[in-house]
Amino acid sequence: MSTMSSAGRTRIEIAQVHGAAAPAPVLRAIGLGKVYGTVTVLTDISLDILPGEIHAVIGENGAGKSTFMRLLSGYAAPSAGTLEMNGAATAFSKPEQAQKAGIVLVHQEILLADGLSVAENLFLGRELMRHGIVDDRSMLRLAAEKLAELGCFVSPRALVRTISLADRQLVQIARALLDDYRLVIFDEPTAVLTGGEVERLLSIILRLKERGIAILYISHRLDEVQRLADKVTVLRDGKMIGTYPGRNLSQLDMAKLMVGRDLAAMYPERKPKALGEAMLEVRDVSVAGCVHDVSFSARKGEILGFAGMIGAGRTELFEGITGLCPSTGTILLEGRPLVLRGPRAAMDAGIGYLTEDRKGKGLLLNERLAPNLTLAALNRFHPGLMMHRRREQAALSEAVSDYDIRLKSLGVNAGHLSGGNQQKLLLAKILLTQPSVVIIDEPTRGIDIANKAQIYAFIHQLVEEGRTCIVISSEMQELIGICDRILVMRQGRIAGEVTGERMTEHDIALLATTDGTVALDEGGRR
Amino acid sequence: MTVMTDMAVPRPQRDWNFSWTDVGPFLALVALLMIGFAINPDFLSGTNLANVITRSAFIAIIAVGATFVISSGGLDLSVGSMAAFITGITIMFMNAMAPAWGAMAIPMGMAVAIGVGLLCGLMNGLIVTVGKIEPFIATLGTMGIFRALITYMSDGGTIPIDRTLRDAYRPVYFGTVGGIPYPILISIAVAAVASIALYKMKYGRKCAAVGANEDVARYSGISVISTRTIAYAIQGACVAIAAICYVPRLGAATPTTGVLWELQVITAVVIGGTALRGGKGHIWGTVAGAVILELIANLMVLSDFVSEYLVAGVQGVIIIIAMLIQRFSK
Amino acid sequence: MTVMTDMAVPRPQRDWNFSWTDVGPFLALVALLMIGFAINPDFLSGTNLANVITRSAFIAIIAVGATFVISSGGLDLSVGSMAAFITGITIMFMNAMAPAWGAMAIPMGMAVAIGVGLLCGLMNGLIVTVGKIEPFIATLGTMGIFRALITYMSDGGTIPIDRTLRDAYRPVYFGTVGGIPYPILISIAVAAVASIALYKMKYGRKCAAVGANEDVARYSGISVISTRTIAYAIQGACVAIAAICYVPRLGAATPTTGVLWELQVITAVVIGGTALRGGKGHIWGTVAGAVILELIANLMVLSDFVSEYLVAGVQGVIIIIAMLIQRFSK
Amino acid sequence: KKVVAVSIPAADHGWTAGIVYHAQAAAKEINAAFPNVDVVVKTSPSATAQVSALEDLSAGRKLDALVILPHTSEELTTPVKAVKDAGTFVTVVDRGLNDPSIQDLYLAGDNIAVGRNTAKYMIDKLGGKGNLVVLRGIPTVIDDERIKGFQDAIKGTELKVLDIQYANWNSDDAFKLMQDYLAKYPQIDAVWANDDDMLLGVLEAVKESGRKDIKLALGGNGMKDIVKKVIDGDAMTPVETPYPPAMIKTAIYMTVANLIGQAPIRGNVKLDAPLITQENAQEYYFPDSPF
Ligand SMILES: Nc1ncnc2c1ncn2[C@@H]1O[C@H](COP(=O)(O)OP(=O)(O)OP(=O)(O)O)[C@@H](O)[C@H]1O
Ligand SMILES: Nc1ncnc2c1ncn2[C@@H]1O[C@H](COP(=O)(O)OP(=O)(O)OP(=O)(O)O)[C@@H](O)[C@H]1O
Ligand SMILES: [Mg+2]
Ligand SMILES: [Mg+2]
Repeated sequence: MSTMSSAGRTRIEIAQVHGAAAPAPVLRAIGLGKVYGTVTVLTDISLDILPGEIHAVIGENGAGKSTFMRLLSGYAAPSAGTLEMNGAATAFSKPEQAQKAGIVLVHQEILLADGLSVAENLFLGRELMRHGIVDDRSMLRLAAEKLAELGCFVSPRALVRTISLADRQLVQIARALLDDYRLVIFDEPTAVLTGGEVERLLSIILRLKERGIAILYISHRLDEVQRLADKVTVLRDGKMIGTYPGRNLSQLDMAKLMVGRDLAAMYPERKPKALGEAMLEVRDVSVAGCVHDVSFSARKGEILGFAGMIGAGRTELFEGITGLCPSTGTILLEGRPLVLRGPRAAMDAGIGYLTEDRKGKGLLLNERLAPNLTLAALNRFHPGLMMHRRREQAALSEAVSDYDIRLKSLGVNAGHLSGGNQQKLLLAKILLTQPSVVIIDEPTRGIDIANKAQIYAFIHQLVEEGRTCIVISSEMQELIGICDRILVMRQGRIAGEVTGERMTEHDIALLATTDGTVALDEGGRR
Repeated sequence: MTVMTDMAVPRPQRDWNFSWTDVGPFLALVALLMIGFAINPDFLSGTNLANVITRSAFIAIIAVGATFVISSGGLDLSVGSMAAFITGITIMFMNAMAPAWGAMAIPMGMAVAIGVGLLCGLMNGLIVTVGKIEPFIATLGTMGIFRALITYMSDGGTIPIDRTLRDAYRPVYFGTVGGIPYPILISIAVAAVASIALYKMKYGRKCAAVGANEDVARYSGISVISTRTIAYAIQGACVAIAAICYVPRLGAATPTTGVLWELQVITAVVIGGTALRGGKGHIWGTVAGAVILELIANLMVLSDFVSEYLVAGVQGVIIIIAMLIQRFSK
Repeated sequence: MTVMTDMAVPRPQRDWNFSWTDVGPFLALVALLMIGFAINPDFLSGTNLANVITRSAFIAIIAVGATFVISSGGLDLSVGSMAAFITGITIMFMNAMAPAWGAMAIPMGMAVAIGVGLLCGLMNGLIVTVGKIEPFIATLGTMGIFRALITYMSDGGTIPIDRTLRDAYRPVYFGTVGGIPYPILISIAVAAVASIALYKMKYGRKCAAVGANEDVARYSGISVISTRTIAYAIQGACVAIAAICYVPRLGAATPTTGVLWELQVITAVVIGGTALRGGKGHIWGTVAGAVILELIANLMVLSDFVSEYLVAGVQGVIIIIAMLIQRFSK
Repeated sequence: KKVVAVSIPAADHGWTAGIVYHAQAAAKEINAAFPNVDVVVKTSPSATAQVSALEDLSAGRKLDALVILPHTSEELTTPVKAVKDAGTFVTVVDRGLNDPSIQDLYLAGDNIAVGRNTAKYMIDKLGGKGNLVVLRGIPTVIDDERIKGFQDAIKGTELKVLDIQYANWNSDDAFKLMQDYLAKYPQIDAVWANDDDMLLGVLEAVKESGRKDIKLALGGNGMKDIVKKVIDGDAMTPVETPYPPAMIKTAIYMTVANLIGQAPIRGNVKLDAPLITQENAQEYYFPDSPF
């Protein structure tokens, strides 16, 4: 799916699914709608969820998928419509009620308590008891087992604060698999996972299906949807477009249904370009415990990819380079050595870093857009002591149109934007610091297909303007699609480099794993 | 992909929400004034109101500084003792300079006060940020230190200002411009400068960002350490300004000067709408909060309902009720 | 893709870190004991240590309760006044019952104390949780209320316990079992029960979860309101237990009983390793913290270095240094 | 070497600061004069802390004598008894213990007399009628006794106490309270603040208001600034009631005399609270004392 053909018509004629003589639905949504204040987020959604069926829900960022799932699982009350279980109308006022009724939601956002251990989080609210006291030994053992099944090997005693984003997501998934539920809802479970974990999760989901459990599955990774889904429901702008049988739907069809119009090429055309001299040179950079003696260089106008498995240390490497965490080694920018005393120094020198943790470290979710936009560039943007409100508003309007940030009004808080739009805002924010090297960690995590294409286009535009762009991603597809060169990391070291013809998932995966056995077959579907 | 057209329309509902937190303390203030008038018409007399507002100036000025600290995610329990300590140093310095410099000793002493205030605040800030100690404990420690120092300096007694300076200095508390007492003018000026700093200057943005989410601030290249340390230094300067206004009121520093001011200050900030966990600060709300506290105390004395033993309790009840009303009126 | 084999090894360094926070206060305790011995060998005498530990029991018991409140993300400034109030009520009740019931009035009074403590705690809890008022302000309010009530009850004077009860009650503070004073035993018992509740019971998990992240707790089906309210009620009960031990020591309740205990209590909790922003509580650390505070005060009395005026300051310095050592020893 | 422990409240306001000053002066003088006597002064900020300090002092060394100014009577009675039972000579200053048999020597000012004498002077000066406002300190025995002495003395006269509120023995709080009194009552003939720290605040508030109706503003305790006013013949504060913190020094000297001299002293010494007037003010004026 490296390119989307530009087929001429928008209408897609695929037979929708109509209530066949199937088993009784586990849960039935009838005409659900949701209004937040004056904003209508969802209107008239009806869905039957059958046992033993994997039902995918797809849609662009902000289409209302997560909201819909929240309505189904008791995290929010519908403004219109009803839920039906076993033929009787039900309403969940609290998530626990839904859980009692057998419905559990794995959140898109990570909802774990940072200061508690993995095991404590896993069993939060339903601790195992023995003789009236909590049975820590069993919980630790069970936690280790359940996580191992998902391919997560963190110590169950480790504080959640200290484990990586991917591990947190796995802990969160493990939470939903502890009990026997009748309906498990996954809201973008694979967004922060890499190949191995994804595979393991998908096989677990298939096993759940075999046990007759109903699955609702949301993902922007359409290949997963295609592999898993028995039915696909498409949402667009809070409205239901339809429910389709999964097998008959190609990824391209799904994308068209989601977007409701034609798609341009997913990855920008690769123009032959002359790369300039070395822009960023990194020599023997180490970060205690995570990164060991990494050296590489990136040239002007180059898009350099960093691939690797979870925990390979890519994030740490660049946090070290940008002074966000303590590191040793030499960094040269345009030949000049940099003394990095902290993140500010790196930014001022011209290195911009977009964090992978948009919500936790990238944006002030309870703050409006303008302050978020200029936060990293306060000195550059407002040269004097004072803020220039008008200039700031102008910059916001400009960013909104340049980066096509979609919002209901300019006055909303950053937290109210959907994921894709948050990412664009973050990009705009870092670019205000006028970096010559832009490092983007997981640029499209949790972002829909149309937004992805846009972000790729932005990245290309950046290098065309003479910048260097470094992209860290766990999606090999996108690295292959946009990068000039890819470095693969393994256990805190650079395991190798792939360029040109060798930029295939197979070769990357080979480098990324120790023993070289690759269980991935996605390469075949390119 | 074009931008939606309705985007440029300002959303009324958001603006409303925002103003509610801002307006809350002022509504409480008005309510209190009306209750006060109902209880005792003298309450609204010019002299009484002027007195009360003048009195609230110290707390207001210090609380404006505390708004920075709290907004940046800190806390400062040492302000009361610091005020006493600065008052003591200032008076001792002025007294030492008076023979040689006469009334010029006063402005010199003021400069010293501000300098000492900045240093004290800086010390608090560094202990909290570089020392990474919970602000509550760190400033509880420095509270003890400042209190001990003033007690030591005064031998437990009073440090009175030199008689020769007294009359020259008196107007700073008791003087008026166009009928408005100086302390009121000073606190308005402090609040105005502070609100420019917090709302119109870059530093204010940094402060709120650090208070709202340290990580985001760090990843945006904002130094959490320096932002928060500066907030404490601002707090120190505000304490010094309050001390400068305070000296002429009683003309002396004693070990009981400023006792429990820290609690009043924090209460004023919170009543004013700034959350203790950090984030956006509300300077004018803080000022209103300080006036509210002083009005409540005044009302207790002017009304005849309450036994002297119960005054503190009734004040507690009123503050809780005021906060409840503020919460549920939204 | 198969998983790297070395990933399955749990990181030992993480687990270490965890214990450091636990061990920190005890190391500080040992360091303090050594310093004390160096300054004055009498410091380690059995009588002196027994005295110090016995009197740290009040703060320790209250601080154990505060560990629940703080761990659940709350704060209680009213404990000192509440202790005075409960002491007053208990003594008045015992005195009233003494003529009819004799020494039986004592256990009855104790039951009343616990009941009143639970109610007071519950009130605090409900104001904070249902009333949604910042704990700092809410409990500052109730602090004033309790203080006013004890002042009112005592008419500004004292409420002494009936002479006939005095001797019967004395052993609760002064008695020993196998050479160990009762208050020490009681505080160990309270801490033991509390650590079971916090570490081995469901409630403890809820408490830590609510303190660590309210949203997560709520989504895990934990009621934030009831968890936090219960924490305040536990705090109330602990204050009552402390009050029960306190009565025989001083034999009276006065309006100045328990003044500033809240600060000592919070300091003990924080020194003990519990973060003020909530999360995991450290019961035994808290107990160590209470003993540390009392030891510092004791050291001040036993040593002759420090001017009487500076004692509070030196205590502040020692606490800050202790916290710094704890931070940077990790 | 004989050890004399002195346990007093911490210097947290003017009068207690005077106590600390005089106690330390006595200790210095005696330690210098009598090499075989060791006077140890310890201050405590609260009753609880004082009980602790007593325990520490008696656990740390053998005490030959204890001079104590208790924070409160009830709370200190039992602990002092414990010290006494160990064979220590006990001198109690200012606030008597609940069980008078504990104290070997008792030396006190007369708080009731402070209130009573002030009241008598006011009755005299105002011709037996007028409006009064009163500022009291913090709820403790001393405060209670002074107020009681005052109120008992004005009973039956036409002096009317318009208002009485706590001002925490703090000049700031007194300043505010006085301002409020002035706003509330159009006619005030006299003010009584039961401590001189508070009187300072009162005087400032009166001065600032420019009100002429206040004829008398009296305090108590014998603070040097107020005694100075009396010496200077101030119209509003023509008299003062002493409650001299120097009593602690007297007590320490007497105790030491009992310990090492052939001068056995036991029993009660009550210091009177005579009015300080312009004539005798000079004897009560200690310009070097912090109080
Ligand atoms: N509490 C809220 N108040 C106002 N608007 C909201 C709120 N929550 C969500 N929205 C809006 O509702 C719309 C749908 O959001 P939702 O999170 O359901 O989208 P989504 O399909 O899950 O998107 P994504 O793929 O990015 O996760 C968005 O436009 C969002 O801004
Ligand atoms: N705060 C921390 N302290 C110690 N180790 C940590 C910390 N955070 C993460 N780690 C560990 O560092 C290693 C590398 O982290 P990370 O997962 O961010 O790498 P990455 O290659 O960027 O992976 P991802 O695909 O998640 O971005 C992991 O083993 C992780 O568990
Ligand atoms: Mg979503
Ligand atoms: Mg990463």
